[in-house]
Amino acid sequence: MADHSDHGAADAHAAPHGEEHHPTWKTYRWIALILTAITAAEVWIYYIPSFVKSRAFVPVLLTLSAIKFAIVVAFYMHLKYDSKLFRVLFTGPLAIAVLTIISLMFLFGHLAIHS
Amino acid sequence: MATAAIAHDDTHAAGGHPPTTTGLDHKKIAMWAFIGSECMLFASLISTYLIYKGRSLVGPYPHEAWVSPTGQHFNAILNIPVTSMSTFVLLMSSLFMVLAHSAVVRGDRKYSRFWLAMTALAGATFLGFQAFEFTSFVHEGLTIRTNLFGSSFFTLTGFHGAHVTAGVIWLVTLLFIDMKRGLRPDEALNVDLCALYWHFVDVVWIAIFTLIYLIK
Amino acid sequence: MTRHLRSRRIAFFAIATALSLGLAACSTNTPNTTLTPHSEFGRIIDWIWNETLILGTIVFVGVELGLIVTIVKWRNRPGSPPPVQSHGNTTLEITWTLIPAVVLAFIAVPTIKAIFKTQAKAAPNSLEVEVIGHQWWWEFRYPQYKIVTANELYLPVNKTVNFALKTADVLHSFWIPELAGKRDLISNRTNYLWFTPESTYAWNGFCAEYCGTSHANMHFRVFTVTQAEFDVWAAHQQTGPAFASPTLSPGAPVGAPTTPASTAVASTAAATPAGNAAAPVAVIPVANLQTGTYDKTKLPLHVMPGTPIPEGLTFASVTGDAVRGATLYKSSLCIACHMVQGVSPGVIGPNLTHVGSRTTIAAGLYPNDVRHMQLWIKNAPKMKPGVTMPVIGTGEIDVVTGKPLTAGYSDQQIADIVAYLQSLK
Amino acid sequence: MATTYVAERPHVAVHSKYEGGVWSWLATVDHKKIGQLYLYTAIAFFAVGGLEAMMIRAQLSGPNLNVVSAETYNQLFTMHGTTMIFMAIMPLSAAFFNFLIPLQIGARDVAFPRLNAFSYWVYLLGSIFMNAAWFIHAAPDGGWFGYAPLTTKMYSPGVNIDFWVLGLQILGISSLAAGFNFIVTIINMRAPGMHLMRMPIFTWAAFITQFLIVLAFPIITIALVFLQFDRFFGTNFYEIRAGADPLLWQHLFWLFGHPEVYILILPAFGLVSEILPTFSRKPLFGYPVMVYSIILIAMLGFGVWAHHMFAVGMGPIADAVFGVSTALIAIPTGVKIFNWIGTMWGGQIRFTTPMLFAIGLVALFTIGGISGIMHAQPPADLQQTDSYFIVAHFHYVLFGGSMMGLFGGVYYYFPKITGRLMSERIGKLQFWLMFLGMNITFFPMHFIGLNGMPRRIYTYDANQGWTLENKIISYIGAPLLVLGVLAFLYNLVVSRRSGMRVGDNPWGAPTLEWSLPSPVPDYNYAVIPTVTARYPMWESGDGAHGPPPEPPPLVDDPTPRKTLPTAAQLHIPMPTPTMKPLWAAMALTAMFGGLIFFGHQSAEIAAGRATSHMQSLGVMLLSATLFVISLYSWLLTPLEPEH
Ligand code: HEA
Ligand code: HEA
Ligand code: CUA
Ligand SMILES: [Cu+2]
Repeated sequence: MADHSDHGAADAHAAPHGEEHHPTWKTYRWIALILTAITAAEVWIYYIPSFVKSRAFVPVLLTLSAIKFAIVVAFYMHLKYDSKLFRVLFTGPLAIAVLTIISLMFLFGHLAIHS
Repeated sequence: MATAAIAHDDTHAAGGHPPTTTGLDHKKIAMWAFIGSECMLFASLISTYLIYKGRSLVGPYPHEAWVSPTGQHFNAILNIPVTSMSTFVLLMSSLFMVLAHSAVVRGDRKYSRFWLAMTALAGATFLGFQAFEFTSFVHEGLTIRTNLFGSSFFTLTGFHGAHVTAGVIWLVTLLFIDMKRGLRPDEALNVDLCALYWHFVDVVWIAIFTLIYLIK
Repeated sequence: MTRHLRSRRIAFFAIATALSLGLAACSTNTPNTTLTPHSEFGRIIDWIWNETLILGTIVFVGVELGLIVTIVKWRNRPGSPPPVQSHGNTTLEITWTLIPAVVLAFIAVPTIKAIFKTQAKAAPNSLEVEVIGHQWWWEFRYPQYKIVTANELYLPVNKTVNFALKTADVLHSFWIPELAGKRDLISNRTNYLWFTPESTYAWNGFCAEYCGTSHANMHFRVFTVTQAEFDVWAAHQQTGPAFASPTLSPGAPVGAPTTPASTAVASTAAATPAGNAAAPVAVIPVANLQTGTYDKTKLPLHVMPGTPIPEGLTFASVTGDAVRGATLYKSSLCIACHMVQGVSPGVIGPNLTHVGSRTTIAAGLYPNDVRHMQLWIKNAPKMKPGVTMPVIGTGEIDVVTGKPLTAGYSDQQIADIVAYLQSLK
Repeated sequence: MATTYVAERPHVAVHSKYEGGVWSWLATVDHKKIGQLYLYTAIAFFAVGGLEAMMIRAQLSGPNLNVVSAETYNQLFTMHGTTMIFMAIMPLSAAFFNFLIPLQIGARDVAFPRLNAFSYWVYLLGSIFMNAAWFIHAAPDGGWFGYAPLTTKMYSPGVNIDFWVLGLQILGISSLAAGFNFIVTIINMRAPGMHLMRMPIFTWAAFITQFLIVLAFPIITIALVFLQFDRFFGTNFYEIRAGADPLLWQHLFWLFGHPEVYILILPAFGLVSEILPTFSRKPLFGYPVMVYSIILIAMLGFGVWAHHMFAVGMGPIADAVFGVSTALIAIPTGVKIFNWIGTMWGGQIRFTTPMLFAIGLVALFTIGGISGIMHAQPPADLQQTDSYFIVAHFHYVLFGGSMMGLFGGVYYYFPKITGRLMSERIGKLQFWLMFLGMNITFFPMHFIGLNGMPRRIYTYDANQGWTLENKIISYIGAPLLVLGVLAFLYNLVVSRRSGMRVGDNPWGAPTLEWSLPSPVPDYNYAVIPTVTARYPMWESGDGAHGPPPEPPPLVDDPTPRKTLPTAAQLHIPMPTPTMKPLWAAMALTAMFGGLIFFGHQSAEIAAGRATSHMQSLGVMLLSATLFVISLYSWLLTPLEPEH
């Protein structure tokens, strides 16, 4: 898929969309830092036995990774700045996927893993 | 025949391609649709892993040690420190990817090549970690045939690894083109597509790392 | 015009055909119908079925009538003015969104009630029956009575029976259409199904989940009997094999010692000439007072298998000897798979301790008589496609090697074994 | 108005090394030609699936028959279901996606023409691949939903299931590739003015169907990957001895399977929604609601899958939830039925063949839908599931729904494809044969189902109360269907050669595609149209909704067609025909074929007749390399000649 535009206007998109909407190099660095920090936090709490045993462990981990997920999608994949169409194309299926996982967990009596 | 409603606008006259309806590129829409579809693919894989979690009849297990009926001792399989490293590498590769893309957009060939290479390298490093992980698991007695955990773990992470591999090949192809004739700013879209794919693979790993590695 | 008239005539013809087909279906004898339930569970289902049938019919008639009226009324007539262009009508559209919603709500309430009612836990003092599906036969265990039998269920009426459903291999589904809905047998899981049979009769049971080659041949029989009859049956099943031969004594049967009476029964059965299949009679059968089992000669037609014997399968007219058969059985290959309590330990095939008392063999495929059993043992794979039981008869083509079997049993030997097995009432 | 070219007759420009004959078909990247390839291939596989059905009916035409063996019967129904669903109905729908979508939205082609060719070739080769198993007497025999653990190596040691797994994987790739292609095409190639709410309703149905495809197929892909790994590499996903749960397969399969049934019906709904307005001479009643109901059906379709599993013991809560969610689908579907009737109400109905089929769908699908609602009541379904009552349900929705709609579509669009009309006389004969035949075939199945006949049984005994109905089905219903299908095939062949030559819009239809010459020139639109209304062909110039123009009489018009300018003359860049998609498809199929060989070698190794997988791995590696090479060479060649 890399090289040739089958039909269509590659040029219509690239340049004008560029710098003003897109986050800058500084933002990217910040984002990388935040992502690293969250990952570090996740791994860190994994090593706190008392926290692992607590009810908060799983929700906290899920929240943290959801935040990471959202950040990468919003900034690195520039969904935040891009066409609304892409947002629909991505979040729709993502919602179905997440709901599917959750219902399967219920159906297999596995939601217990979250406590 | 009443064809009046189909006004024929001369700005779209014969010759050349009409502009796209949305002004967006076909391939980018295709990529997002593809990513949506991939969500379902990984949802199925992740669900399976989670469904089978704790159902293996024999060890080794992900998070706890296991002594076989014959008295053999198996360690908990998952190696969090190593995987945290590889997770970090993959996260960084996403940063490199962003930088590569913006270099191509700027027409900065020096940096575009550098960051493309760095991204590919980070991807390859991640794959190296995975290869190391897989071989050490096999040494510790876990293969894809051992138990439900082995089957679902290797298949899930293997599928992810295959995606990373495809991404690395793509990156290397772009790098090769950039080296050979240079990627022009108007070709940034092709890098953008690769970047979208790459970030998505990263995002999937974010989910896998938490759901499979960290949650016990 | 004429063409349209003709079309309409054809349409009416179609409806008339459908109706007459419906009537034809109602008038035939339907021994496995789900529409005359004989348990509360069955009646709950039937109630929901009737409700959906009535509402469904109303919807059906409404839609089809509306459709027919529309296409007749608005068919193109020469010279008719061009139609008025309407693009929709919000009120109408909301109405026909709401009407189905209301209909569905009407259906949903009793449905949900029924779900919770029928899936509640069975009453604690129920009769427990463990059902284990095998490719392609049924194993039934009565843990409260320590009975293990196959392909034939005896159930006391008016007592709740709670089935624990399991499978030894692939998925199957346990279904007695006249008594209750079906429930699947799932590997690595146990399912439950309970109901209270309300009338005494003989019923067909089926495997309703595709389970491989002989899925079609995986039947069972259910005999609902009075509690007293059930008790006789259960007591008899708890005894050891009815055949007591001196040569067999070391491994004495665990159950009650066999009575001379049953030995007598055994030898009579063994003497029955081959091919004397029971003449089926369509009356409600009476339980045999000795064994509590149904009299094979008095079964209604629908539980009497009429499967023809596969072509090319013959058996010499020899008379079997039960005593010789007993000895032979003990040293035969049969014991690897089949259990005769105190004689052979096999667990792969059906338990044969009381095989002579059953009405059918091969999971309801053939009547249980000397001739069918002889042919069965001689070449089971030919009698029932895909079956695990190997070819035993010398000279028969072995399914594994594709060559005639050399080290098998002669017809005489098989007849002896059959005489022995038939004596195990 | 620049309608100059539109009025002229086509002259197809051939300007490549793949000129004329077979080559022009093998190398084509033209959506219309690919659509026709899909159409004829799918019809062929419909005949194959139908032939299998006839053998099923022969075997069941009386108690205790031996027309075919148990093993063959099991292969027959498995292949019948699989063929009809994946090789007949889906590709028939794809034929319309291909042919119609670009025409309906005012585009010159699909977004990725070569990917489109690839989809077709993968479909063709995948279908041949799976059917090849017949020739080694090892056709798949696990049922069309292949429940584990029956399909695992332990219980199905032969290659039968291997062909099924790999064949479905190949077909899945075809559907997925096509899915992305059409999504992009519809989003991004609409002519100016063709906003979403002006899109022809078929395109809407197709659009939503593609989303169902790209979201549902990955799930079965994974389910099949598991089975594939189990069978070839000894993993444990469905391995009972390792503690596997068979419900995993069932959930994954039906998570795909239920959206799949809407993949099968929505395109037919779309076609019917085009046909009814044309022959009622009245716009579709409640167009927006028709659009929303498609979307709603599709979304609900992802939340009802477990209604196929009411007998597996999911527990009362799950049963209740899935029962209710399933029944909810009756609401948007009902709206469609009522709006179709509303479309006809007040119209000027012409009973042409397409119209008969469309009305047939409304009448017959309703029956299947209502029995669907009956299954959706979990306690009642415990009596119905896995009995012929279910078989009745799904043939009403599949034959009475999908096939009726698709036949209607073939009759309706045949003039656009070929410039000729299919015989109306034979068409009506076919309709009545099928209408009667399908009712006589499938209606009695309700009775035998309720009377306790399980499905998928190759034999049944007398005295079970099923004989009469089965005889009626086999001796009256099925033969009528055979006659119907034969009438159709005859009509198709004869009309292609010598059907009535009709104008560009013989039916007086309203949508954009009818503004084009028939047959459509390779560039479709000489000038990309600007659309100002939902029914451009019916709009009187000032935009007010006057009554649609009087449809032309259906008479033969022997005047020779005017030649249309070629794409080159119009300076319209056309994609270069290429065989690369075909090479890629072949390499891909060979790759999967190599896995069959791999499995064979595993058996040889186990039997001590071979020592390694060298050759099979070699085959797979080689075809993988070829695949990558053809892919690269495809992607690195521009779509069109540089200009
Ligand atoms: C084209 C394909 C198609 C379509 C569209 C449907 C549509 C529906 N199906 Fe069907 N179904 C299949 C194909 C399809 N199905 C197949 C192939 C199987 C079997 C798979 C197998 O086991 O092999 C199956 C099996 C199946 C089952 C499982 C049965 C079992 O195995 O136990 C169920 C259970 O709920 C079900 C329900 C429904 C429902 C509720 C709809 C609804 O969408 C129907 C909605 C439509 C209407 C209801 C009619 C119109 C509405 C009105 C006129 C409004 C008023 C109506 C009411 C108020 C009732 N279907
Ligand atoms: C789109 C789907 C579709 C269609 C159109 C059909 C069409 C038909 N089906 Fe199908 N059927 C299924 C989908 C479909 N079926 C599915 C999914 C199953 C479940 C499978 C499973 O359980 O796994 C099934 C199962 C099934 C069964 C149940 C088998 C069993 O459970 O044991 C039966 C039984 O009668 C049956 C009959 C028929 C008949 C008579 C037709 C007829 O309408 C067929 C009409 C077609 C013809 C009559 C073709 C005539 C062809 C010629 C005349 C050939 C000419 C040849 C050349 C020129 C080469 N089908
Ligand atoms: Cu057991 Cu079907
Ligand atoms: Cu469904």
